[in-house]
Formats: sequence, structure tokens, C-alpha cells
Amino acid sequence: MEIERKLIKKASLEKLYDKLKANGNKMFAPINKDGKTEYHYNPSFGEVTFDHIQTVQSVKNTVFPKIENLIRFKSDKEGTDVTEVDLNQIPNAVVWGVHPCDAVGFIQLKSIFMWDYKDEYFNTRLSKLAVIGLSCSKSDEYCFCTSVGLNPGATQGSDILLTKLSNGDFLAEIITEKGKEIVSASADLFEAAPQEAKESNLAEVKQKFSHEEVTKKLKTAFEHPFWVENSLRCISCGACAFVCPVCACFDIQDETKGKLGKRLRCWDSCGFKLFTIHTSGHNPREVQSQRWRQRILHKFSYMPERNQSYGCVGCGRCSRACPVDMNIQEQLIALEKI
Amino acid sequence: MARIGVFICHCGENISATVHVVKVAEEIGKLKGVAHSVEYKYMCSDPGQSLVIDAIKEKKLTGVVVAACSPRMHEPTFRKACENAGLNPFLCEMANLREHCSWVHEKNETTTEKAIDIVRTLVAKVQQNAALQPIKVPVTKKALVIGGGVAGIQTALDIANCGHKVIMVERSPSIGGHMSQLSETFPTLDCSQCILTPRMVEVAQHPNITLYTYAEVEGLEGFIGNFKVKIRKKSKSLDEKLCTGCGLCTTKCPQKKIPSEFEQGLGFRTAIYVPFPQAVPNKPVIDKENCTYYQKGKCKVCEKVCPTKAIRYDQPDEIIEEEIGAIVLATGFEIKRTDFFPEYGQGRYKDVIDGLQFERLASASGPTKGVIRRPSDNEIPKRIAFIACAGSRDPAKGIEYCSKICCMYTAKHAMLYKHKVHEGDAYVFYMDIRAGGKMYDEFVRRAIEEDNVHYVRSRVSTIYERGGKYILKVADTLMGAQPQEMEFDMVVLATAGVSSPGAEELAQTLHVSYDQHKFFAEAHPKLKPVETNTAGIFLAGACQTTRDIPDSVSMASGAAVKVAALFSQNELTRDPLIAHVNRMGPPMYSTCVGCFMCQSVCPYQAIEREEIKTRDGKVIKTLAKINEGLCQGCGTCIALCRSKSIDLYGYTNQQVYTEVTALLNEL
Amino acid sequence: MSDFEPKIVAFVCNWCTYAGADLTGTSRIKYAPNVKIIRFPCTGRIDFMLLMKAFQNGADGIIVSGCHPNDCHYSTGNFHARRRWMTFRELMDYMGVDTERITFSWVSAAEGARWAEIVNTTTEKVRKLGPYTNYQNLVKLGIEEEL
Amino acid sequence: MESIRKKAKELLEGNVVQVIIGYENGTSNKVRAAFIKDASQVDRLIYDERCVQNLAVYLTKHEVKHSGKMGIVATIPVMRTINMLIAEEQIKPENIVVLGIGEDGKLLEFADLHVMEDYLKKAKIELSAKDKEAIEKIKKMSVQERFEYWSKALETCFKCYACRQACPLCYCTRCAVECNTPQWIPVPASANGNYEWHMLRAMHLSGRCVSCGECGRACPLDIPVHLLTMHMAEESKKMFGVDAGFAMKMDSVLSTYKPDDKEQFIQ
Repeated sequence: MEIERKLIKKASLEKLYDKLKANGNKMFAPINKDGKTEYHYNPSFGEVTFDHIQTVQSVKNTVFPKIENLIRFKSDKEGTDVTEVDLNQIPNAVVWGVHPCDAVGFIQLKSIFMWDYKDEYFNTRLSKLAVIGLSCSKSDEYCFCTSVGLNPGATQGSDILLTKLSNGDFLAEIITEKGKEIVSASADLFEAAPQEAKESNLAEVKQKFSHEEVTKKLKTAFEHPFWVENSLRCISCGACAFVCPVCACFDIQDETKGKLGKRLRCWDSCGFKLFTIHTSGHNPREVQSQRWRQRILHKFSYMPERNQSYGCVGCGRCSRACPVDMNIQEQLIALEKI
Repeated sequence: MARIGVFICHCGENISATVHVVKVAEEIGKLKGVAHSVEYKYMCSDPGQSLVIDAIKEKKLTGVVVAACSPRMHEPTFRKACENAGLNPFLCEMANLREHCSWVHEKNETTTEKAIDIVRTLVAKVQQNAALQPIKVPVTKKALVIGGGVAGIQTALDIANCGHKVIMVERSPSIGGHMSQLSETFPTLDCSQCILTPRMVEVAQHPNITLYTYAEVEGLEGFIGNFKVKIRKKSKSLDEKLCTGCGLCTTKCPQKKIPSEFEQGLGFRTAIYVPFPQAVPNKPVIDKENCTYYQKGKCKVCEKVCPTKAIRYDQPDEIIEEEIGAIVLATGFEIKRTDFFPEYGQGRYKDVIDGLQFERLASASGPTKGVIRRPSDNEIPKRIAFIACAGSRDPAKGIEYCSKICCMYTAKHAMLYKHKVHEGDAYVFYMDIRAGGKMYDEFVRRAIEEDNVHYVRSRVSTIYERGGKYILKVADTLMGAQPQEMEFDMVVLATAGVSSPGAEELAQTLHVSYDQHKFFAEAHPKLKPVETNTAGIFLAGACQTTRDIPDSVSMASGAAVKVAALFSQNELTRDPLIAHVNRMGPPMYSTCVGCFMCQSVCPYQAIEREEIKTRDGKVIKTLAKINEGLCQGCGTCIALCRSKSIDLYGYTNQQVYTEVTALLNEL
Repeated sequence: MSDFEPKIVAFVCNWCTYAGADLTGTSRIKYAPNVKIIRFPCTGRIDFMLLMKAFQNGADGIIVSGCHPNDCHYSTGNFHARRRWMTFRELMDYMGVDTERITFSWVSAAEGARWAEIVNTTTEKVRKLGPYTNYQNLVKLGIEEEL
Repeated sequence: MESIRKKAKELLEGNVVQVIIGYENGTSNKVRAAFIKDASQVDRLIYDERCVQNLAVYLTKHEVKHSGKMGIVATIPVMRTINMLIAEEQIKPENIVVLGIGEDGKLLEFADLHVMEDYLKKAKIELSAKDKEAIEKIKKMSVQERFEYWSKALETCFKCYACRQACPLCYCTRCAVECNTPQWIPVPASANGNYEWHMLRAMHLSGRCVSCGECGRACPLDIPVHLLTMHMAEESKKMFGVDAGFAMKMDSVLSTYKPDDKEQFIQ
């Protein structure tokens, strides 16, 4: 589908926002609170921020919640009854103000969840989700979308991408059918496309490395001393994985109460020491350098090879969240040169 | 899949009168994993037990819950029944429907529901139970007896006569203890030495007993059946093999004015000495602190006179290590000295003496050859006072407990005095007379009625000296309690019995507990009076609390039986309900990280260190390890362990967790 | 909430309180049926998290009871337990767990009547406090979440 | 700073230690841990007020500890942690050289760790005014308010375990939270799972926490989890007189007892 360009004034934008909310959608939008920006459920339009650099957590929670209820069961003398979760009950949702990197995150996640086994939970959530993107007007030194082939105004992954113009109005790019439906349902709010170039309103993010080059280098870097040298300070927490818009490791847990129980899918991280431990006590990734290598290789080598998609969108969240300054951008720059 | 059998007992009507047992059986039968659920009038009866046994066999049960009385009552009964049916006894649990439900609640639905909850909890638990095997620990059939008084002697002889080896350690140069100092013994007034000496000799000559005198226990490792003890044999400066015990050295030693411990300071000894003539072994030791040679470097008279050249001035202390299987503590007691009592002259009055000193005065082998004389002027006292409870039952100044032996020995002392000084007057000042025991009260009555000892119910507030006489301030509380002063030639204080000096250090060395008075603590005041909390260590005599000879001897025999019972088998079988540290393959080996904080919570020193090594001996990891012989299964380490690396068989984390969830949820 | 019957779990040691509760039975002293006992060898064995597990599974109140100080069958287990409860109770209080719902007591094997009294007073107290909805709501949060 | 580099150089050149654990400049005006194994690299070492990470966490880390004998740049909380790690047998004093940083930010050289103990005994060590105030504020709340405060604060936790991993005293190879027989703490990052996890963590650090605040700093979601362990550290002091990390041998709060421990709540 060809991208259609329209203008939406700030006042109309509020109407669109409220209308989407009123239509029974679950709305998630970023707001500033206590000195940080996070996606919140159903904030008022006035609270929503349009010039944030990045939220601490990604918005993957909307399609890959930190706890996903897979099935319910009842187990007693008669046997075990399993009740499937009614996926039709999943409500429509809108994520508002998603930066292009995060929007691409949905595509990369999809390449994981729809790879060989088609994950219904993920797919249903994604199909019921409208992504209203927002081009980045600001960036910081952690941002590196341009180094992974994206840019602050990239349209992939969004249904509609908004770009704030110099006069406070917004350029709306309608990217998908879903986006088109939203626009046509509120056609009165949109006006003809503006003259102003989108690019002049985007944040500047300099390219620091080439992800293709990194991928090439990684093919032979498995035994490179780089991993040990550069992961000594890593403390094996899961902060990077949990804020990442693409990390998709999970753990299946049964929570029971008497006869009743639920099977839950919970976030997990390949950085955890016990992530790969075997029942025997053997652990193929026993030390942190092996786990750190796995993280990078998965995102920049295994995923491109297997999923035809990268596992990183250059949002820089992991580097911001890391308590010990494991800056992924710094490491990728170094890896390009090994 | 679990196949649990549930057996609900009516206990006659004790349970069924308030709990609807049929309903309980029905509801429990509906639970997952329950293959059999029945009720019966008397589960503990033979037909009741047969129900259990038959069901195990017929229905191939994998676990049993008997819902009846308290497990403290019949758990062994039903575990035995399960074992008889071929089911591991530890796969049987009891649900307490009687003491904790039917007897304490009214007859109604709630009570029945509670009963169901209780049984359900145990049904859930038993599914987590593991088949456990009793623990076998090898036993070294050699005992250590610490202390050579009458209790130690009796224990050692009893064990030795059962055919087991015994090592006796006594810290003074001779065995015999306080009993060897006594003149006559109550209530029969037979001569103490006469009855004790043969026993002492028997110890020395017994082929199964190795005697180390002038020796002390310095260290102990290991656990029941498998102790390793370190004994320091202090240098006697003597080659005992060469010494014939002729005693020439002791007569020639120039240091003749050393107060004799045996005579309680009323007589003297030399620097090389045998504590008393009947000492066992009857060979001298050199008291280095008082020996001219050791102090000044010159003398060596003993060496010169010794016909067998047995003196060894440069003899070092010897450390002996022995492997033993059981220990009996018989370290005895001590008494407070007269210097403890400011109101009675604080030890300044020569003729105010303690009970043991009086024993020496009354003893035919004592410093006065059995004539009662005042230490100050050797005069025979015409009026003598005995003060009972000197320091005992006195929480303010002395000790709060009753020393128990004083009433009797005071009566004996007064009687002995009257037998020796017919014209003399003997007064006993007492609080109460506690003469419980066979022929004991009769003995006291004899002192009063036949020997005319004057018993005055009074505490003596003070003693002062006036012109060679001792004035006692008393008030006869049975005669109007008028304060009055009475004059005596001599006063004997029945001072309080206290724990033996060094008892606390010894307890710490052996890891046995002790009470606030530093007497060793028995494992249970009624049912385990000779055991300590440390398995394999037993108590005999007055080291546990002050006690008289008959009590000490019976306790000693009791301890000996405990040791003999322990030695009756080659292996010790223990309940397997103990802790264990998890183990797994490399590289973790265990989730234990070796912080060893568990070591400090264990009341039994049961947690050891285990080193995991590579083939070339490099230590990879140090883990906690539970000594199966020592662990008693309290589980304190388990609740403390942060990484959940220790667990307790019988009460595993999974079991107790399951109980909590099952108690509160329908299954 | 007049018909509210609190669910109370008692964690007791085998040698003192369990035996004391047996004595309550043999003495035929009646008490509230709300309390159900779980037997441990010693209070030293009782993991602090078990208290939270009881609340998590729907208990409204808890009793923890063992031998009086100096009377521990294992000589020192209850002393360690005492420190554990002093510490954990402080933490619970700081985190907003209603410690009023937890009775800590020493009940000896001879104190059958006292056990009945502890059970009754605890039951009455918890009955007044009502169901522990705070914690039960917390348990549902996140997992009971709508889709 | 120069004195640290000089000392580090001396230790590495003399082969006294094989690695120096210190701070270096990181990205975006951050500082981070540096592991210097070569004397020529000592100029990477820095020290300023940004250097607050508790580096002792690396002393038990497999790949660091296998470098050999370790020199460590240690501020007061780090020194206290070192004492704790020795007391709990996780490191051996002979494997450690401490490059102490005093209250004034200057290098302290300790002839041995006993000298460090003496230094700590004299040092003035208190919680920061900010932490104190935050704890006081929570203490002043009603039980209900405290419950709401913590359940809300902890609800957002996604169990990345940065708090645990950053803590040098959380050195277990398998944390209790990862034990699944039984599953003591619910695995999902649910309200209850989070609440109980943080309760467990605070309890396991009771009487052991040296109040370095690293757990709170590490949290990517800025949950003030350090207020839990710090409060318990203060209470341990009050209740038992135990202040962690002042000596290489200590009676830990939960593994020792006194017969006369005083409480008012046991009936």
C-alpha cells in the first residue's frame, strides 16, 4: 500500500485520541511522571507527551505481556480439564506515540512469534493493536536507529505515523489498511498534506556502525576474546532484556491454587545464570561472557539468518537501563572493527 | 500416580461422637490420589491394624494416612504396621482427629469440616513423603569416663564388666573423689574408705579399664559411636613403670608444709606426694609449683633417694588420642568454702569450718586421727554448732537451689561428734529438714532422739569471736523467735554444693549444654536424666546436680547401661529424620555456597565442611555437609539456609509447603 | 461481617505446643475450630516464607508457637526462631503486612488450657479484623488481570 | 586519582595482584567498573564522586575471581562488604588487596585487613539524609498506607533481578527465588510475586546488608528497593546491636542468638 500523507492539527489530534479511546479501545500512551517517561494505560490527552526521547520500558507488553495467561485448568480425581483462553475476549487496543524504533520492534517480534510456530496469543494481540507512531524530534547519545538501518521517521510497523511540524501541527502518514480505517472513520479531522518536509522535523541520529558489517564479523567471532574482555562488568541481570522491545525469551509457569491452575507465560532473559541450566547441573552457558555473546549473536547473527530480521531497533533502552554501563552501541562499534 | 490409603478411626466414640467419620471418609475418598478411604471403630486394635495391612497389600498403596489420635501416641504403631505390610514406615502419616479436633470441638458440621481439612492436609503431605532408610552408624566399643569419683568408678566398672573397654580420666593424682575424703557415710555410718577403696583398686586392676590420672580432656571431635578424644596426661615427673610406690621420696622431701588438698587444708603434704595413703595409683607426683628443684633449680633429693631411679624432672606432658564410642561425664561437684560467708567470718575464724573439713577431722586417717579438735588450738570442742543451708536456698546471697545432701550429712556430723565427744553439746541450726530417702528420716530422728543433738529451727544471722569462743546470733523460730546469742567452741557450715571448677570449659570442649549454675544439663529432666543433648555423651553423679552417694551410684549404673546398650550392637540405627545438603553434578555440585552460617545455628555441631576436589586435589568448592551421627533433625539450619540447599527428611520444604497449601485449599 | 469465620493456620513445634494442644484435647477443653495445626519438629524449622504462603493461600490469621525459651527440645532452636520472628515481624510491619493477624506464643506441653486461650483470643481478634482482603487482592492482581 | 593509579601500577608490576578492580570513564558521562590486568593500563583508573557502584560484587564473580589475586578500589561500603564476604567465607583475605578510599576521597593503604577493620571502626558511617528521610516517611505511615505504598511501588517490578545481581551479598549460585521444589516465590512478576520476592530479598539481607544502596541504584525502574534492606540494617542495629561489615568475623543476626534477646510480642 502506498503511503498517504495528511495533516492533522493539534486540536483535531486530541479529538482523534479521545475518539479512539471512546471506541472501546484500550489506550496506551507515553506520559512524563516522576522524571521519566513511561507508557500508561488510558491517560488523558493533556498528559500525553509528544517530545520525549524514549520511555524506560518498551511497549512490547501490549503484544507480549510480562504475564500471559495461556490456559486455565482444573485437576482432580476425575482428571484434568483444560479451558483455553478465549482469544476473542482480547480487546482492541491502541498504542499511541510509539517511536519508529519501537514500531519496528513489533515487526521484529513478529518474526520471532510467527517464525515456525504461529503464536496465537501474540498474533491476536498484534492484530487487535493499532500503532500510532510518532517520529522522533529528539534523540540522545544512546540512540542508534540509523546504525541498524532505521531512522527517526521510519514508517515500518506503524499504522499511522505522526510527525510534529514546526507550527505544532502534525503530519500524518497513513501506512496500513488499519491506519486507513482509523483515518476514514474520522476523515473530518484530517486535512490536506502540508508542504513542510518531514525530514526537517526529525531528530538527528548519526550512523555509528553498519549492522551488516557487524553481522559479517560475528560469523567468525564466536571464540574471540572480545566477549570475556567486554562482559567482565556485566552482572547478569535481566534489565536489558526486559526493557528491550524485541527480546522475547519466556518461561512457562503453572500457578495453582488447590484444584485450579493457570499456565502462564512470563518474561525471561538469556542473561540469567540459570536460563540454560540442565537438570543434571550442567550449564552450557555457565559464565557471563557466554551469555553476553548469546545476546549479541542472537540479535545480530542468528535472527538475521533465521528470521530474516534483526533483533535490535537501536532504541538504546538497554544501555540506558544497564546498571553497569554495558553500552550495546559501544560494543557493536567495537565489534565492527574486530 | 499416588495410591493413598486413608484410615479413619472412631476411637470408640471419642472421635465419632463429634466428627461425622463416615462423611470424612467419603469426602477424603474423592481426593485425587486417594485409592482407599475407610473408617473403623478402633484402628489401633489388631483388626484395625489388619485393615491397614490388608489394604496396603491388596490395593498396592503407596502411602497411608491414619486419621485417629495424636501421632505422639500411635505414630510408631501404625508405621510398624505399614512396615509389616511391606510399605516403608515413613510413608505413613497420622492426622490428629482426636486431641486436635473431636475432643476440643462441639458436634457440628464445622467440626467435621475441620476434620476433613486436617486429613486432606496429611493426604497431601504423605504424597510428598519419601521412603527413608534408617541410618546406620558404626560404633567404637570403648567408653571414656571423665572423673574418678564414686560415680565415675561405678560407671567404669559396670561398663568394663559388660566386657567393654573403658578409659578413665581423672585430673587429680588419684581417683576416689570426695567420697575418699569422707569419714563415715549416712545413713549406715559405715566407713567411707572401707567401702570405696576396694572399688578403686578394682578399677586399677581391671583388664578392661585404662586409667589416666593427673590427666584432662583437651579436645573432642566426632559424634556418637565415633568420637576422637584428646587427653593431656600431665607430667608427674615420674616413670610410673619404675616406681614401686615405696614412698621414700615423700618422706625425704624437704618441702613439708604444703597444705594438703585431701585434708582440706587441715594437714600438710610434701612437694612430691601421694594425696592419701590409699590413693590409686599409689605413686607420687611432683607438685612443680611447690617443688624446690622446679622453683629454684636445686634439690633433687627425691631423685637421690629413689631406689629405682624413677624420677624424671624433664618429663613432658603427654598427649594421648583415643577413639571412643561413648562418654560418661562424672566430674562431680565442689562445695562453697567458708570464705564465701562474710556473716560467718569470711574464712577468718579458724574454728569455723566446712563440712568436708569436718569429715577429715572425724576420719580415723585424718590429721587428728579421728579426734574432733579445734584447728586453732587442738582442743576438743565442748559445744559445737552445725549450720545447715549455708549458702543454699538463698537467692539473695548464695544459690537459689537446695544442695540436697547437707541435711543428711549435718545429722551425720552431729552424730559422729556425739559419738566421739560424749559429754559435748551439738546444735544444728536449720531451715527445714529434708530427709527424704530410705532410712534417712529415721537417721535424723536417731540423731535427735538417741544422740541428743539439739535441733534449733533458726537461721544464724552472724558469727563473731569473743575470747576464743564463737557467738552465734540465732532466733529459735519454733520458740517465739526471740533473738539470742549462743556460745560455741566450734562451728561447722554445711556449705552449698556447686558445680566443679572447670565444668563450663569442659562442657564447651565436649559441646554439651549446661545450666545457669554450670551443672551439665540432662536431655530431659524426667525421661532422659542421664543423657545429654549431645548423642553419645551421658552424665553420672553430682556433675548434673549435687547428689549423695546412693543417688550418684545409681545414676552411674544408669549411665553405664546407656553406654552398654549403645555398645550392644555393631552399628547404631538412627531415625533418618535428619537434615541433608543437596548435591548435583558439576559445575554446581550443590546449591550450597558455603557461607557456613548454618554451622552457628546447629545446636549439635552436626554441620561439617566438605571439600570438592579435582583429581589432582585442588579444592573447587567447599560445601556444608551434615554429620548423620550428630544431626537430631531440629531443622533450624533449613529455615536459615538462604539458598534452600539444606532440607529435612520427614519435614522437607516441599512437604511443609504442600501442607500449607492443602490446608487452605480444596484439592 | 457477622458470619465471617476466619481461617487460621498454626505453625507449632512437636515437643511443646503440639503436645500442649494434645493436652488441651485430653483435658477436653473446648476452643474455636478455626485454627488448624501444622506440625514442625521445632520452631527453628519454620521458614519465614511459610507465613506468607499461608496468607497467599487465603489464611486470615496465623499462630506461631513453640517451647518457652530455655525449654527447646533441641536446646536452642526457639532462640533462633525468636530472632527470626523479631526480624521478620519488623520487615512485615514495614512492608505493611498486618502483623496483628499473627500471634506468636510460647506454649509448653503442660499448657493445654493456655493453648485453648491463645486459639480463642486469636480467633476473636482476627474475626474482628475481618478477612485479609488486602493480601488476597494482591494475590489476584496481575494474574487475574483482564485480557 | 594519581595515588590510586600509582598504587595499582605498583601492585601489578610487582605481581602482587593480577587484576585491579576499579572505576573508569564509561559512556555518556557515566563511570563503570574497570578490570586492569596490565600495568600499562592503569591510567584508565579514575576516582571521583560518581564512583559509587559497589565493586565488591565482582570479587565473587567467576570470571573475575579466576584472574588471580585481586586488588580492589574500595569506598567505605565496599570495605564493609569485603568484611562480610570474608565473614561468610566467600573470599579469602589473602586473595584481596584493598585500595581504600577514605571519607575524604583519598587513598588509604592498609598493611592488612585488620588495619581496615580498625579504620572502619573509627569512621563515621550513617545513612544519607535522603534515605533516612525516605525511611522515616514510610515508618510514619499507617500499616494500610505502607501496604499500599509497597504494593504499588513493587507492582511495576518486572523481576529483572538487577537488585539481586548488583548486590555483592547476593552471591548464591541458585537464589531461593529460583528454587522450585517448592516454588517459594511465585515466578510471574505479578503483584504478589513481586511483593514476596522483595520481602524475601530484604529478609535474606537482614543483619547482613551494609547499606551501600546498590540495589536501588541498579533498578532500571527506580523502585526504592534499597529502603527495604537499609531499614532492616537499621533495625538489626537497634534490636541486636549488630551492624554488618565492621569485622572479618561477626555473629550474624539470624545465625546467632542471645538468651536475653528482648521482644514484646511473643505471648
